Amino acid sequence: MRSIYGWILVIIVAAAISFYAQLFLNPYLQQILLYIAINVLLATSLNLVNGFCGQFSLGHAGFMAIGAYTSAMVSLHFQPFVGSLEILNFPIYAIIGGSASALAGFFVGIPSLRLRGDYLAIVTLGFGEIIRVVLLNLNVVGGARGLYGLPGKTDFLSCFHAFFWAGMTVLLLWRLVHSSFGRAFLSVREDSIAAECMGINTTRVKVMAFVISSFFAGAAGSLFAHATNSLNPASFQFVKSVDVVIMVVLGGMGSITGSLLGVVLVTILPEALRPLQNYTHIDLRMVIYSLVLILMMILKPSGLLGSREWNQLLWWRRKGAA
Amino acid sequence: MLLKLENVSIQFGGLKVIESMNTSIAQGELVGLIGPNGAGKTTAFNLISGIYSPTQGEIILEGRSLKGLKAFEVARQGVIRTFQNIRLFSTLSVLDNILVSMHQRCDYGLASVFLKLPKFFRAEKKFQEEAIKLLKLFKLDHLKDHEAGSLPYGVQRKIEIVRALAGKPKLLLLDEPAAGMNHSETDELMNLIERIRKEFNLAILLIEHDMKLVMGISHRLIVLDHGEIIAQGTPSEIQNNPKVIEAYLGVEETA
Amino acid sequence: MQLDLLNLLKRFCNCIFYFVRALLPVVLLSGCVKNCSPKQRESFQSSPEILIGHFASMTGGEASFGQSTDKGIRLAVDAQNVEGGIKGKKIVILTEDNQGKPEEAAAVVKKLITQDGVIALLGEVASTRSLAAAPTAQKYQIPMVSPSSTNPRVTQVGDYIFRVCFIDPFQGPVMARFASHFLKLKKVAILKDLKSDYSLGLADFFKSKFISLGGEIVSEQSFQTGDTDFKGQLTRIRAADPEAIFIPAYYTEVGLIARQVRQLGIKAILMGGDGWDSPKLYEIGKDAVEGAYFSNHYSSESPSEVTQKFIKDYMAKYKEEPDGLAASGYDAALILMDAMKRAKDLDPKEIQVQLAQTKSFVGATGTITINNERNASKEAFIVQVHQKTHKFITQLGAEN
Amino acid sequence: MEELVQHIINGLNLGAIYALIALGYTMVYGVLQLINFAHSEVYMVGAFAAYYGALRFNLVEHPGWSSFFVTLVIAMVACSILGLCIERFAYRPMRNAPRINNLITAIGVSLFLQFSGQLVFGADPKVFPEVLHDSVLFSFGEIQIRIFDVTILGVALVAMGFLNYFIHKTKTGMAIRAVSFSFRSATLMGINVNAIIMITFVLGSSLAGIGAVLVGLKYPKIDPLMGMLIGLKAFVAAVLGGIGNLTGAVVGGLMMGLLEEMVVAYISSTYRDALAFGLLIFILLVKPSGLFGQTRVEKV
Repeated sequence: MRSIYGWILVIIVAAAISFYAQLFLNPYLQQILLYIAINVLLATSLNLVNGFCGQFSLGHAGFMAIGAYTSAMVSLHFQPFVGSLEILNFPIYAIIGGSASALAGFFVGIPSLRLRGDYLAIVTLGFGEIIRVVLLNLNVVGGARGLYGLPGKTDFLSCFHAFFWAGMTVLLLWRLVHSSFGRAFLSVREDSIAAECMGINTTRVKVMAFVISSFFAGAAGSLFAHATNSLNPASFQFVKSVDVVIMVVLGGMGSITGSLLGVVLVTILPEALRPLQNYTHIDLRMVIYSLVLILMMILKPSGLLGSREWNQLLWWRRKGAA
Repeated sequence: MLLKLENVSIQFGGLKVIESMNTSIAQGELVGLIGPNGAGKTTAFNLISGIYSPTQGEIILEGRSLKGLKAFEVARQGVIRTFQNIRLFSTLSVLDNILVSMHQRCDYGLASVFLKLPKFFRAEKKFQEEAIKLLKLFKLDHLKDHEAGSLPYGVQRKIEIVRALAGKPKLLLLDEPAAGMNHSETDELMNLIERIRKEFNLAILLIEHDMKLVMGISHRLIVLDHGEIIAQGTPSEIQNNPKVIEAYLGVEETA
Repeated sequence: MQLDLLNLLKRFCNCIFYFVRALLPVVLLSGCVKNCSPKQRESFQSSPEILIGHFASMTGGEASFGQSTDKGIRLAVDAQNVEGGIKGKKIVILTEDNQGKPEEAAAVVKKLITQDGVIALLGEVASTRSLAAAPTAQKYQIPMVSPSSTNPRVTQVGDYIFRVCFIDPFQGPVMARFASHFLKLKKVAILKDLKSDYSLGLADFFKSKFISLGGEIVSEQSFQTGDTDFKGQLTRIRAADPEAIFIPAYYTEVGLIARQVRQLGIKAILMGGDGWDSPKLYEIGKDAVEGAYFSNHYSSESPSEVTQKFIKDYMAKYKEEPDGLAASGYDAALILMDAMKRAKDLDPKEIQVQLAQTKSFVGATGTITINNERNASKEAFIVQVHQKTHKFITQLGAEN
Repeated sequence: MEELVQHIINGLNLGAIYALIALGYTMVYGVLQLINFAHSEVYMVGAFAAYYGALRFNLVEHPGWSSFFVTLVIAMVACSILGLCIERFAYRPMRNAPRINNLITAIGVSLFLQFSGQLVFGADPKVFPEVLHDSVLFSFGEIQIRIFDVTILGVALVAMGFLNYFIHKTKTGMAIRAVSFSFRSATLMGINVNAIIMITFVLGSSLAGIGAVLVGLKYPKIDPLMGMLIGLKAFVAAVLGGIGNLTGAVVGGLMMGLLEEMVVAYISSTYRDALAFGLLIFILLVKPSGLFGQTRVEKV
């Protein structure tokens, strides 16, 4: 019985946000809201690998690119539902994009999970760059010229669809992390040798984390493709992976609520700083963004919420965690 | 015969750390593994638990060879260990530490996790109850929500044993459980080990330097020196075995 | 599992609190941003200033292109404001940076239109970012004039999208005709920039035209924006022994390429497109670029006094010589303002109509007529690099 | 056949520059186990320091070996100062924070230097002053050896020779190696670890300064984002050779330069960057700690 509450809540919240967006926000802020939903998928899924499973991946933009381009190619040639039912196409595209990049996650995961810490970060970084260079050279996906004319509008339904995905990702990852699999991820993060001696197949656990996280990254890519109606390899550079890692680390590694907070801050900070430009006449946004990042790392290394979740923060549900 | 080691040996580079070890452990038997520092006791543990694979020889558990099995497959066969320097999952709660070892028996898949099917709730409840029962046995259930890393040393040692027990082992490997404990704690630990051996019908292989504890509860002793077994037998036989004394205390200088 | 109503209720409101807590900052920010700059459409007539949006990459990889265009635009607008603006209203340029990212360009244009309430848009240098922003401008029917995006598809997005520069299908063949008729070349190699759609477009159209004129492309190599070493590609081109090398790229890379061409002892003539036009080309290339030809919107030596006035004003204001992008920005602003002057009132629809009727407007980059595909049909100048100046060679119009 | 020799010369040239910068990454990683992403920006600032220095002391008027060395010194001093500031203000407070935080700080510093560089130096590319004239030294057939090729290889070899001597033969060098083996025990042995780390940063950064001047001469275009691509490639070279190992960085750099040249020459120039990363992944999967790195077995 209790299992449906989660889904009802996701639908309610997605509908609430979409109503709010349609009524009060101008299209620019609706676009930012869409980017927030997309970043929620990216950050929570990366948190599964970096935060809960202790493996450090710097190639999340590569998975997003695979999902974006696969679903874009499908949506250009194959529209099952037409007319008013058109909105139903997008979940299909998102799932196709997600599965394609989950497959990529499997093939990247198997070899690279023998590596540890910095080396895994480097291999995933290399993977992300290779994807971008391959996309640049593939003329069938438009190469440097990019891919245009993708379906998708920024209306109520697509906003609802994006936030439904965001809510679903948070719900599913929340449940995953609070299950026996979640404990397996955390044990691999804490001490993989001890975990192995307790009967945990650490390689399978790490690959599972990689595959699930790249599925949601692929879905985020598909949402991104249909939110901006065009794709270009320039959007999936190394800086994009770094942005997602920053959201996870700022929010707090190993805390889904932290990632949500990280997403909202990192997406809104550059936009909120835009008006500053009229006073200083030079564009200080990115300088301030990188300064905030450095100061955060020095003052609060464990991130805003550390590894605490929202229920641990509330006084009446204080879980005895010291 | 639960576990049999047939001339097992291992060498790192040129260094022969374990030299053709031949021994066996029966069901429900408590065997002490003693020897001076650097004799290869912990390496023997690592061999049995599958972290290292032997360069020669065979390890057989209940007739099945463990050759080529990874550490987690060995653990799933029922050989679970504790560590010389505590390797608990320090930022997790005590309860979660115990539940981790039960993951190998987790029968629900991702679907039931994502949709929270009844199977998920039933299994979780069963695990929780099992874990709390184990903790009650060790009188640690009041600490179940505390962070494992922030608890006192002696308590962490016990939690590591409970975590090993949660994996339903047939053979429990204890690596210096009483290290750093005072007399009263050691005695209490002795009774506890004896109790769990009987209650869970376990075979236990115990590495320990505290002779009072080892001699007290071991049925049989294996003495290891420079990677070779120099003596096997009951505690009383071992106490006055000349080779053992020589290994520990060294030979008097003949004039 | 007996139904524990209290526990259920508590869990339910926890979830609500959980999501509201995560969304609080969004509500706060949007609320404040919404009411601190409420620009509604109808207030165009009443607002004291004319707002023109300029979206450009002021930071990131192509920052220098965005900044030159911005300087050109501001030069034209400031001059107009000195003469009392348009219809008695001062013109204000709102420049927003898109860091060279296509998705940022889309978001920034939405901000300029729906939040700042601009009545016209100028931008973007690169076609990828123009193509990302054009659908939004078309949807809100705000005229958008691109100073230098040469990809043909940009203006096909809709009737509100204009440009003041020629397009690849025009510039590529112009250079090909020049190479085969004027220079009588038969064997040409191509070195193009893989990461820039401007370079790919120009290279393809040049290649098809040159082959149709009986020429032969002996070798086609590519590099990526930001590369510094081209010896590998050039050694392969040297093996193909071409008479000339066509390098459709920006001056930032061409200077280095030219030096390495001469270092490897390749004597071939160097040819290029409007991306070469900058004083820095000779500074970096030195004598390696001496005698190279490239097609351009204008020649700094061209006798037209609008061009000379532009160069003089630019030098006075910014203390440096203008490059082609600054000239295109200048003209884009001039044409837009000219259309605004002719328009009945400052409604974007009116401006769009007037823009479409721009006929033989004399700008810094030559006489521009907006044709029915809303592209600029104008002559392409072929210039030759001679020390710091770009000597005028000839003018080639459309295929007659 | 002559083509091959020409490609090898280009490859060695490119490789020498990659090696110089890779040494900077390896030294800092050896001592702090930190991937110093900001190193590519130190290289960029070195190039601009040389640019402004050469203009300030109008070295451009009388180019030659003397003004070349003065530019080198200017660049090395500027880079060392910047390296020290980065270590002091960004990395020292993070000394005992988890590894990922160090990495994020390094990325933050790199982004900060890139964007403030665009503000301070201006985004438009500048022309590196020609403090040394380039001409063909000797050439036989199609192959040409130019002054710059020789200078680059020469200066790079001298710098590496000095570094090798310093690390292996001097007391401070031994202290640096000690710190790289084990941070804590080095402190217990009375080594002033902070001083050693500062020296490592000075050495690494000045190598980057040398690399910047050499690149500035050969490819006289500098802009605030010039560090990104060459920094990433040098970093890949350092990991290739075994991060933390000096010889590894040099061999990795030379290999990277040669392979890139060969791919462009004989396969296709479009896949040049993909090669660099493909090679990296292949080596790491086969030998996780790189060619010369030693695998650190985790003791149970």
